[in-house]
Amino acid sequence: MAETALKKRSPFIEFVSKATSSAGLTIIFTIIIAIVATVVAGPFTLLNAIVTGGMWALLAAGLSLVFGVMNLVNFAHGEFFMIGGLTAYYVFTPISAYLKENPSPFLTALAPFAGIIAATIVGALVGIVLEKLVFYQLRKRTKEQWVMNSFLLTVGISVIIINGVQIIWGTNYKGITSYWDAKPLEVLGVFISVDRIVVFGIAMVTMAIFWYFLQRTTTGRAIRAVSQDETGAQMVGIDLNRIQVLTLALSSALAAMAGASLLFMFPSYPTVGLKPLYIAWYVVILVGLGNVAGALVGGFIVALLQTLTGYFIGVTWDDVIPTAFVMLILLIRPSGLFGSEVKGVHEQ
Amino acid sequence: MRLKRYTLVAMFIILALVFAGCAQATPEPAEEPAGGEPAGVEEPAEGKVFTIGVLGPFTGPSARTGEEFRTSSEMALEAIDYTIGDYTIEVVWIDSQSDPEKATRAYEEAIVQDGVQAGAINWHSSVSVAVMEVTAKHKVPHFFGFGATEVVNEKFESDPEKYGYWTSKGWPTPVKLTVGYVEALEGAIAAGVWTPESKTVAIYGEDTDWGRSFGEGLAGQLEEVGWEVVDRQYFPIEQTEFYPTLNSFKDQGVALVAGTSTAPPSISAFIKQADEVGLESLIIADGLGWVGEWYDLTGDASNYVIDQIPGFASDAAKEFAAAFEEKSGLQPSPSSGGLSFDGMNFFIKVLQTTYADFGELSKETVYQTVQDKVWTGELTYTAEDGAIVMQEYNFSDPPDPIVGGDYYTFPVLQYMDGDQVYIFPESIAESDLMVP
Amino acid sequence: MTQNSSVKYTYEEQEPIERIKRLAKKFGISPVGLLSLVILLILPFIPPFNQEHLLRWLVGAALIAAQTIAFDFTTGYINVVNFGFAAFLGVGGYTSALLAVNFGISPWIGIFLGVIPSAVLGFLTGILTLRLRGIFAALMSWFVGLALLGLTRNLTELTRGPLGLNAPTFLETASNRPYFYIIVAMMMVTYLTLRWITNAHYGLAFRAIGQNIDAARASGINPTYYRVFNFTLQCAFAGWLGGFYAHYYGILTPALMATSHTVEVLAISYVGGRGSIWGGAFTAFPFVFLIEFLRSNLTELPGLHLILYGLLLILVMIFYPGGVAQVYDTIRDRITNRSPQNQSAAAD
Amino acid sequence: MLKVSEIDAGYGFLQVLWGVSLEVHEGEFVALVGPNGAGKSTTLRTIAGLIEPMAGEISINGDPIGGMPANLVIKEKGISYISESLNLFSDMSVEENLLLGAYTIRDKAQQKESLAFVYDLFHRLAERKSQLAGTLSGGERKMLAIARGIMSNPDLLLVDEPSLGLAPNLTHDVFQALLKLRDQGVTILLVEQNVNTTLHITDRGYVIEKGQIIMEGASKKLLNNKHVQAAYLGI
Repeated sequence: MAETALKKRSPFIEFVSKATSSAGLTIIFTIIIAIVATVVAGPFTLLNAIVTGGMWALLAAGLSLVFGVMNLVNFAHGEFFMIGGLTAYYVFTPISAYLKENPSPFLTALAPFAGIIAATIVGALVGIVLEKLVFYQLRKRTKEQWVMNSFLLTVGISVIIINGVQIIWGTNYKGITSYWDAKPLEVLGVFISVDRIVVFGIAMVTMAIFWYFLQRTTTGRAIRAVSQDETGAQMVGIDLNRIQVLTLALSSALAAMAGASLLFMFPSYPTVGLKPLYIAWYVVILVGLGNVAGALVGGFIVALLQTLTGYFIGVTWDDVIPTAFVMLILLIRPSGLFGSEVKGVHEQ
Repeated sequence: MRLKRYTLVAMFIILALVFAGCAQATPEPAEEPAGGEPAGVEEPAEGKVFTIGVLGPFTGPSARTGEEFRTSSEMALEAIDYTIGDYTIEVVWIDSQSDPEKATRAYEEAIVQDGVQAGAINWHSSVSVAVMEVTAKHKVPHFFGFGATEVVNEKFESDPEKYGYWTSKGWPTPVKLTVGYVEALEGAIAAGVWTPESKTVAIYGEDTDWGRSFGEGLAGQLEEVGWEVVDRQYFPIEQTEFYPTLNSFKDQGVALVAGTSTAPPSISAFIKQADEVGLESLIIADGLGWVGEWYDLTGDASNYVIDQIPGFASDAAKEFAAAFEEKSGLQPSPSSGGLSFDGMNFFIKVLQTTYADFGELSKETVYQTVQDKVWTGELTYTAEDGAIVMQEYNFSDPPDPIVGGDYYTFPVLQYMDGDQVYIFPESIAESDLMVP
Repeated sequence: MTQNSSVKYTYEEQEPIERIKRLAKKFGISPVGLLSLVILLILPFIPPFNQEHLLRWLVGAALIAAQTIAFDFTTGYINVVNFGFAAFLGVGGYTSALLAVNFGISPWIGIFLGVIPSAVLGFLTGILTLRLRGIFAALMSWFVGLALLGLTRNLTELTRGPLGLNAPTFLETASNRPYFYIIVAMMMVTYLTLRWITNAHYGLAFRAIGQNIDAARASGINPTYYRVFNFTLQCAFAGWLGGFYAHYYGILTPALMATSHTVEVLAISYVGGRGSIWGGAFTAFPFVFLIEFLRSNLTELPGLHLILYGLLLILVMIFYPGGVAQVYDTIRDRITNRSPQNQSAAAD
Repeated sequence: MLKVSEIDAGYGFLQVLWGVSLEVHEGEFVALVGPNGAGKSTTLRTIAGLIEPMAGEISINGDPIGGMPANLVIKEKGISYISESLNLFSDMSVEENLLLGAYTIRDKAQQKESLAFVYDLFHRLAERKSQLAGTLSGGERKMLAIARGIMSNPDLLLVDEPSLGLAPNLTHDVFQALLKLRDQGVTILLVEQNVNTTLHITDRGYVIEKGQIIMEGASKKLLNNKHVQAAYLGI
């Protein structure tokens, strides 16, 4: 039998077969590009891609998860990013103003986390409210053309959030100089601010926790079960409503966390979410909808692509080139580089 | 049953929509433009109203600048109690949203819908060029628009008859001002204060008329005195990630990085990230100081950065700044709050003159005054009249103001620990060029 | 003889009426529709609509109406949302404007020449999205739109990028009334053409593909042909209307091609009712008036009108997916079916 | 134990079942047979709560469950449903699939016990516990589906067409497994097209045609029925 044969292959052969799969080829190809770029343009490209890629991964993981589990193509994902930044701004700024009056090195180092955690919580709450108020209502009424209809709902939600925030908080840029007031660190001759390094750390730790949660806990397993087979999940007694609320909450919390973490680079204003949304989509299309682990690699690839475009061609093009690349992927492999057939591709 | 109920609900929505549409049909003449003075101020006995439009980026990426325009315009108009002769001045705030197309639509609407007879102020050049079509079409004179670049002048000169309605610019073409940078830098090199390894410069800027005109203007002047332009990068106005650009500048080892952006998040991100990646070049960031809170956004990353803005030097200017801050809670910047205050006051002076001469305010009479008195240099606005930023605004060579020591000029300065240190011209210089 | 002639007389009497009826049906003209058109045509002379600013709104509404017709032709029939719709509008507009600016070609000719690149790009996009279904086709068209937007923004030599491209207007007049008749004529051409096509066997084929592409293929419909044909035609009309936009407003910026513009058309088209062709157009007028009314009166609350957009879209999607068109159908059915019933009920 | 009375059910506007009634008693192994499209699977799906019945009532041990969502039926009523398409989580390992089968059991020790029991029953699954479910062979997948179904210690097992697409020897294995379960005291309602084999191993049977039960009785009896012989056994 085929699978027995596969099982008996030597580790080497297995490695070769993995490496020549499209996922493997992509990774190898990316590594080669990264190395070449590093040689040509210096270690900066690699470091920048890694540090930026971490955040994109966080953003894309949520988007991917929500598609996998709820079959929801979320156009409002960038708005969670924006809400995250906004929350962090309103939590962090007063605290840091207070700490300027009453200096405390320990609290000063911790204050940014207060902002980021608050943003994550607010993000999760927004997700829960939206699921209960909007998506659940649609699901209850009609399941026909769910993917398209729910997508349009997210378009509506996006418009409402953007303009609601504009009315309440105005269009002004709410930004900060930096979270941690420290000299940039030098890595391989490249200077990287403490903010970016810590934020990269946050992204990686979060991804690791997230991965562990999905792989090793009962609830995480249930989430994956729903994404793979909804009926099967119901058959083993999983409460779909609960999982769906949880998934949207998780996804929006991750996006909000990314928004909060990047506040020093993306000041919060109503339409700030558009670019992160594009990027999250690039990543997700690249690695395949519903593939959470792949988001990490995808985030890196997109960041590398952007960095190289920005470096060699010019920053104005750092949207166009990745767009073209992602279109190509969508054309050649609609299910993404790492994806197997994903449900929803064939839904009309 | 359910279907019926939904039908009813939907029909109700449609009816509501139709009614709302028709409700607008009845014009509401007494309606106050948003943000204007309270309705009670109006003197009902006279009832003569002259409607002016103030054009600015009240929302969008440059909303902060728009906010300053709004506040200073209000201050200028409050000083005359919104009256000129027996006319009550009504203001329509025309939001350009920093977008030429939206600005065009908004301006046209303000004219046909709200009856705007004359306009003032404006921020971007791209907006100016677009809106000039509207002012030409409706023959509405517009005063003191800030869009600075050559395209505005070119369009003005291409058909002064038609585009003359864009009567004057609140800001001369960048080339007239950028020469200050070149002189300051060349002076420092000649004096041995600054010894760059090579005379190489990288130009950057926001991708607008302003950014490109400034960048190319400065590039040309630098090239004339022996500089080599090794890179040019123009980016979207909302761009906040510059790591690739800055690293590329760094790798090219340029001595000078020079450019501009009018959007505070963008220019502050540029300065912060330049500091972060360890860019050693001297940086000209034209426009960093245009918002009052530049130091809050950049911190000490702004040290040694060169900029060119006027200051609030006179007592009147300082008084204005204090009053401004009290009114809006924002620190005014001389180049947006200050200049627009002067511009608005000049505009009021034009209206007052028109009223004195013709006894009537209309778009025709205002334009006649501009032609007869402003463009001839007869009517100017000087420090004695109350100008707080420049010595004298003189439009005898329209559309630009006359540039020079006694007229309109910007000093060059460097930022240091949150302070502005003037380095050029020598008459006011507090220090030599500082090199890190 | 007399008998004979009287028979001939009635025959002649009937034939033209029947023929007109048949023709009317073919082009989707109903008495109610005709009445609406007549009202629309005399509207610019009825106070208060004869005021310039209301005429402007009328022009804007008619332009949106025409766009929703073209939009629904694809969305409502082959069930593919062209999320890059606005970009095709921009392509047509830019082409016509550039021809006028650089070669002095009259806008009246230019708007027809602008159709060509739009149609070609639509054709290519149609082919690109062919293999993709549902949401993936929407994503692909979205990316095409983003790429076109990016190109327009970056090819500054040609388009002047964000500086905005001034286009000569159709007429040297400050009055909006002539423009209103131009756009209403364009709207009617769009409507009649697309209605004629959907009422022919093409409509059936589109719907079959839209509902189940495999079943359609099995019953001998060539989905490739119909989908590409549909997409091309939609984009051609979009380009044509873009030409009007350019020569009416007189200024083009890449912002015209942004997703938010597509969302606007999409929202009205969906509220109007999918698959009806006329629903969106009918809805556009009250809708645009309401939105403009709110926008110009609530400047203290910028963006409130857009919130209403989003809200209405969500409410319609969840509670009344049929939209305005279904309301009309329900009422019509009630009237035509109920009247005899009512009589019998009265007899009881 | 399970009592289905007079249910109508279907998909959207398409009604499939017309007044179906059947009963399964504690410890029984009952068959529901009939031709393709007769409504066998729909009956099971309705019992499992995946389809809401349009009319009629389903009760378990006297409690009505009509309209209860599937996950609650499974959790609270001790029913397990094994669908014909299996609905395995194909990107998860065999063991993860099994653990999800015990999703409703929060007690880890009990989960372990179930796992041991299942591995004992299906040795092949124990050998392949870390392999992805999607890579299993057809027979193994059926085994896994059944094993996942009994992980929650159900009182009643609903099995839909386990022989579908299997080679005869594998079918035999599957049926043997079901018999083993019956011997363990699990009540089973089996839906099958393979009438002959089914009626040989079950206690009782129902014959469904065009959405209606047309016959019921002891399996042996049904085997001797003329209509059954003619329509299904080819005699």
